[in-house]
Amino acid sequence: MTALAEPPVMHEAPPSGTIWRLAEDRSSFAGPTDDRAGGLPDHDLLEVALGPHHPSTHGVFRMDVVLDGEEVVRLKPVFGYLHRNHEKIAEKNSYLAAIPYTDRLDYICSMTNNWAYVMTVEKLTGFQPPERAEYIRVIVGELTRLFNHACLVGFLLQDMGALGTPLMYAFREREKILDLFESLSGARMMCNYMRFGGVRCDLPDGWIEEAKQVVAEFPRFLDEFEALLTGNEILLVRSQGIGVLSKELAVNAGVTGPMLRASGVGYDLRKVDKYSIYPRFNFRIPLGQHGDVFDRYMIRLLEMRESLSILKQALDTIPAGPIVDPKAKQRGLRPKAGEAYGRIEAPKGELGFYVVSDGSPNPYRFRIRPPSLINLTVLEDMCLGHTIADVVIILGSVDIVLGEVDR
Amino acid sequence: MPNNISFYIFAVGVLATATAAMRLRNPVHCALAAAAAFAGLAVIYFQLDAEFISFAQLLIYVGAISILVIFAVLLTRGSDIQPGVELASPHWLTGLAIAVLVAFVIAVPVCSSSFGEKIAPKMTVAPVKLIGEELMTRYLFPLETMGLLLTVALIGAAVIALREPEESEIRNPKSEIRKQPTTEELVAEVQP
Amino acid sequence: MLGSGIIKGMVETARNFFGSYVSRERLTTVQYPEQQLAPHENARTIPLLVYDGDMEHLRCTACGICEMECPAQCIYIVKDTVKKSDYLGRMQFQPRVFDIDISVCMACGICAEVCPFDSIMMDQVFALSTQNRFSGLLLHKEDLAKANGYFHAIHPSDAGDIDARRDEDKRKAEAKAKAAVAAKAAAAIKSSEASAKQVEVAA
Amino acid sequence: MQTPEQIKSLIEQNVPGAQIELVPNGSPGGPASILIDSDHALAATTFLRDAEELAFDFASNATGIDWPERVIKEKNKVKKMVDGVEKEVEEITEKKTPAFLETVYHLYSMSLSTGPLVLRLRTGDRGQNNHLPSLTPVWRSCEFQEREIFDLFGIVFDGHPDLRRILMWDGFKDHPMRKDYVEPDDYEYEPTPHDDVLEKAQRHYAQEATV
Amino acid sequence: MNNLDQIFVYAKYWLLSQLPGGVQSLVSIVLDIIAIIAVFGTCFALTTILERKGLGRIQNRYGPNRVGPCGLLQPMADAIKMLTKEDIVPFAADKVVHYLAPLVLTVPIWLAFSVIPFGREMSAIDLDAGVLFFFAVGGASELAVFMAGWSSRNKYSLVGAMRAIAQMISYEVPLVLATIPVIMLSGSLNLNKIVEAQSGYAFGVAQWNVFTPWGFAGFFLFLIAATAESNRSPFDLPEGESEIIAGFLTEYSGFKYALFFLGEYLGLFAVTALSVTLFLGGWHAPLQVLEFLPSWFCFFVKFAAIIAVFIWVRGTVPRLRFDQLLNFSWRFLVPLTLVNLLVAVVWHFTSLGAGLDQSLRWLISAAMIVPAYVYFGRALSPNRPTRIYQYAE
Repeated sequence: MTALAEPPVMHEAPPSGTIWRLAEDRSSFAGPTDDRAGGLPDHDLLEVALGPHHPSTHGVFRMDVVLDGEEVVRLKPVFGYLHRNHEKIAEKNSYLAAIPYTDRLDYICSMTNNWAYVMTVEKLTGFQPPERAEYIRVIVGELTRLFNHACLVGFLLQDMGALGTPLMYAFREREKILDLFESLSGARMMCNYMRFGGVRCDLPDGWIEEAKQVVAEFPRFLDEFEALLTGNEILLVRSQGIGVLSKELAVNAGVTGPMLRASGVGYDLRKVDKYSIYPRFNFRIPLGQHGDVFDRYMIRLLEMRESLSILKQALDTIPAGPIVDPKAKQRGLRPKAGEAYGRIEAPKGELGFYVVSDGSPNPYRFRIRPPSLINLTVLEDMCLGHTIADVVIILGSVDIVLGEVDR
Repeated sequence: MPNNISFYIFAVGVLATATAAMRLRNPVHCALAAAAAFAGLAVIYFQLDAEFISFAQLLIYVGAISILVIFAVLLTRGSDIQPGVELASPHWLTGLAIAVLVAFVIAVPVCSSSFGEKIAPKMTVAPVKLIGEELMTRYLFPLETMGLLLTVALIGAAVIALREPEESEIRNPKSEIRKQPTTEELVAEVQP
Repeated sequence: MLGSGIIKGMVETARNFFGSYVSRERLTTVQYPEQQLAPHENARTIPLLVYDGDMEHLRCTACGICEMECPAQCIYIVKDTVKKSDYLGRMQFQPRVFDIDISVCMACGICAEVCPFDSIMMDQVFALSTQNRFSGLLLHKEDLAKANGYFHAIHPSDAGDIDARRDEDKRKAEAKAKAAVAAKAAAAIKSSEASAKQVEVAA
Repeated sequence: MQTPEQIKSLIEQNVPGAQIELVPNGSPGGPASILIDSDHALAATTFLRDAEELAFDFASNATGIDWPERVIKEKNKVKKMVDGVEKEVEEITEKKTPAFLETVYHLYSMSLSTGPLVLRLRTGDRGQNNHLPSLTPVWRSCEFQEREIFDLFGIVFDGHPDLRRILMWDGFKDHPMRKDYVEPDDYEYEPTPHDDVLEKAQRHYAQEATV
Repeated sequence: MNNLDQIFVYAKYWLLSQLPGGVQSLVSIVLDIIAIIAVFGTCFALTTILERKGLGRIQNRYGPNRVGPCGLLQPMADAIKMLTKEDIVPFAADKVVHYLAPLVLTVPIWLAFSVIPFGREMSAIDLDAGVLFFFAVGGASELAVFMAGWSSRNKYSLVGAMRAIAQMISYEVPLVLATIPVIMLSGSLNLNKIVEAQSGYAFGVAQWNVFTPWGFAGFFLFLIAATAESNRSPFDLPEGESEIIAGFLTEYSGFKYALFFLGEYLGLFAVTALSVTLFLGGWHAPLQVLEFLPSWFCFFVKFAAIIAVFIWVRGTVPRLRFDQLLNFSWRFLVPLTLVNLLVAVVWHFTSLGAGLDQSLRWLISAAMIVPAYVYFGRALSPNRPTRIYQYAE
């Protein structure tokens, strides 16, 4: 890893007095009327609210976009349509009862959400998950990464207008993994599987073999996927050079996950924090050079292959043994007063939980660091100067889930 | 007989839409009415067995010119005529004089032609092939001249459109960002 | 470049088009109402209450742990006023009211996890839509109560483990009871002997 | 990586006048955090980011904590003369902590792969003195998170480029994550009412009946 | 064999012979109109269902299969749904124009079918300037799209309409330029004559235009331009749902929406029928041995094949961006069609008198068109080296 240069200059505060508005008269398509003395240049600006009920905002999300022709000159994201104050709910509930709510943060990757939360509580209490539980966590976590990335590529192509064909292929494979999750935890998406100091239940008979088969078949799907997409000229011209995010801005803006690595920063918590048992596995961190939409797409495809290699190793070497720390207590947990910040490399980026305990049975402060939200910090920087069509794919390449953005 | 009836229908239609093109308030409506008038003319040409002219009229006037007119209307913000503004210009007398003059200029050749005489309708179908041959032999020079003129006009338009904006005209998007409410305003709002 | 990528992609879609006619692997759709997949053994939807024998013998003792731990707070329990004897012969309360609002329930399974009496378990029914969004989705004790046999059918291994444990408990309890009875009898004999002695002494 | 103590002394050397405290952490192995006074926060954080040996270029998490006025009861065993005999007696002393709002930043270094450094800033109280310097000019990643803190806790960040509500809507009046937040009375019918929901329902229906 | 080939023609004349002489010409027109509406109306219904089923199979799904046997009654269900939906007109809309737009789109497109020969002796009008007529009536669709977008008073609609018009105008140029070689070499604007020019077999294989170098290139250029003309993927920007909701259709519902939908598909059919006529020998059978097949059958098989290609493409590719779309037209298609024109000229003159060897003619043509293809294709996306990805640690 190279040392990073100076962070970029921040946004200047908008100069005061620059107010413009659209013509009130709805019968005309005249552009903004100008209140300032000098007058605007002879340009028609169009203000469009992309969302919240727009087909490609991945849920209920809004971007207030100002367009000059089709070129974006301003873009402000508007959040909160899915806000349910999960943090407050968790502060009113017991430590255990927060786990099923974490499923619903990033509702595509419930396993990693569970994992980040129980890891934080383990830091707070000092529970030590046994070996087998750690293996199971790594396996389900990497399976989650597999289908999250596959679906993201599908959604991205959907945003590019590919009529859902890649998405359907991704969903076909995702279904196999969700089947594994269902036979393991009882639910396909809202797994609620991890527990403090371990996992809830042991692997059912034959699960390892099924998982091995899924993992063995996955590369064929990836090859097909790449044959369908990676060389496609339309995808290349649509995504290369679009939404470029510089290394410096990415670091300073706290961008994490595949998006950061597409900008060329090799920061992966599995390597940096060495949490769980990741140091035992052999895998690499793919890096992009350009930081554009295409790099973000490619990084995800390459990460899927690395995940497959971790999965192969983990499935081959998983030991027998207990699945929960015998010291661990689930119900009525009262950690000593203190605080802990735990973070894992979730598929979308760095997912962090910050829990403050005051010794009572419910957390005093429960905070989620949502990668989706913080990765959106640079959305406007990436979109300025591009067209609406690019905004849509740039947003798609960020990989957000609104359950996590709004919490 | 059916031809006659349809001729009158279309003639009235053309006149009506042409009038509408002059009289309507919204310039976009005017442009659309003009397009309708062009289409009606094309039908009349067709009835006169002037196939080629008819199709050319449709292709060029309806398909291209009217779209051009509409774009021009939209781009020049001509569409926001305030209600209450007189449609007729104060120079209507000049306009009338010009109209009379034009009518005269057209009337003279028409009246001097054999238009009034009843002659047996002759099959005057001008096959496309004939038109093409005439254009390529007898009228070659005028055709090429016109083609050259149009090309020059096209290139000129492209050059004008391509003109690089001057430094002062390049807008800094950030300078146009709508003013955000300041912290104080927001604090004043949220604090009871 | 120059269109070769698009051609490659079109070959790929063509393969999937024809593949979906010949290969089960490519056409994974299940035609739902006609074909149904058997749920996985672990699959869970809403909670159920297990009873042994008849409805009067719910395992639930209305202890309220599930009500307290439910993350969505969708369980509502009112204790009965009379105690009934449970499978071990202990006297326990039973719930008079046991309601679950399945419009709020998020099927997390924490209630089943924390239940110390193996009473509340997770069901596998999934066609739960009703006409009435309030009363239709508020399930009462009668709707939730399911026989142990039903539980066996949906979660065979769990149910087998639980039954084995309960039989063991029962056997132990009976043994204990027998021992207690025996001890009591012995004690009674002893005491009667002692009293006899005393009587003797007194005499 | 330097310990929090070392970092504290480093800041004190390089940012004259900065008042820094260490806040202990009760969890096993959890790092202590550094409390910086708000006047020197910007200078100190810029130093943290730019100093070569520290290089905290990545502010992972920024959040707020609400500490209303609390009474902390401490049990102390005191030797006392009771009835003329010296005895060990438990005495409860009550300690009042002042109310304040706090922001917590978790800093990491991407270039050195170190961290976390937990940074705290505290406001004067929960009322009018709720201003803190914004760290968005130092780390862009704080932009949305500070907006969120402003929205949910009501801490006003001076120097933030675009301080608006983010999760709640613009006309919303309160700060939901504060401990004394009272939910608005928008009760919806819920068939399983108990505890506070039941109370709320009764209150709500009573209100509706009067209206 | 001849009976089967001419069955519809005989049926029409038999029907006319039953009628008094006075109304025969009128009834003949009406019959033609009914035939076209019935055939292409059915084609529309069938295409919607088959497209959805085909796309479904491409995406590894069944597609609609619930209504009727194999889901074949799905179009009926769709139609009922469309027609019973509320017809919503936005409050601020220009109501008259909003109402007229779907009509202006749909009506002229029906006219386009009148000049196309669907089989031997089976074209409604034998127009001398058939090709010209075809393009002339197609010109109205731009106006209709503008009317729809402008009158809806919706920003997405307006943006969609502007995109659509710019796109249609840009792609009409290569579309027409791609047909010019055919017109030049067959020496007529009359579609029947163009089909006639492609009759005959050499070594048992038909002599269609597509089997010549200029025809081959022209056919693909024509198809690409036709895809854009009919707003099909990957050129479906005017209604690119991930960007501008549904473009100019955003504010349309119910019957009007159905009319637009119909209009789009009819446009697709018309341009496909034209491509079959111009390049694929119209109603001629591909091989001499297959000549026993009815002419209309051959026509519709080719027609269906091209429609299937459109569906296939739609299931595969993502959408272009708008500036790329225009670039593609002006910097790639138009120059190539012009080069193709040149190729056609060379082809024409090498056959006259000189009598060059056939393979040499092919070689010359290929030498002209292939470098042009490579050059203009490269120029479209310059400086795109293959990316190599590195790994940390």
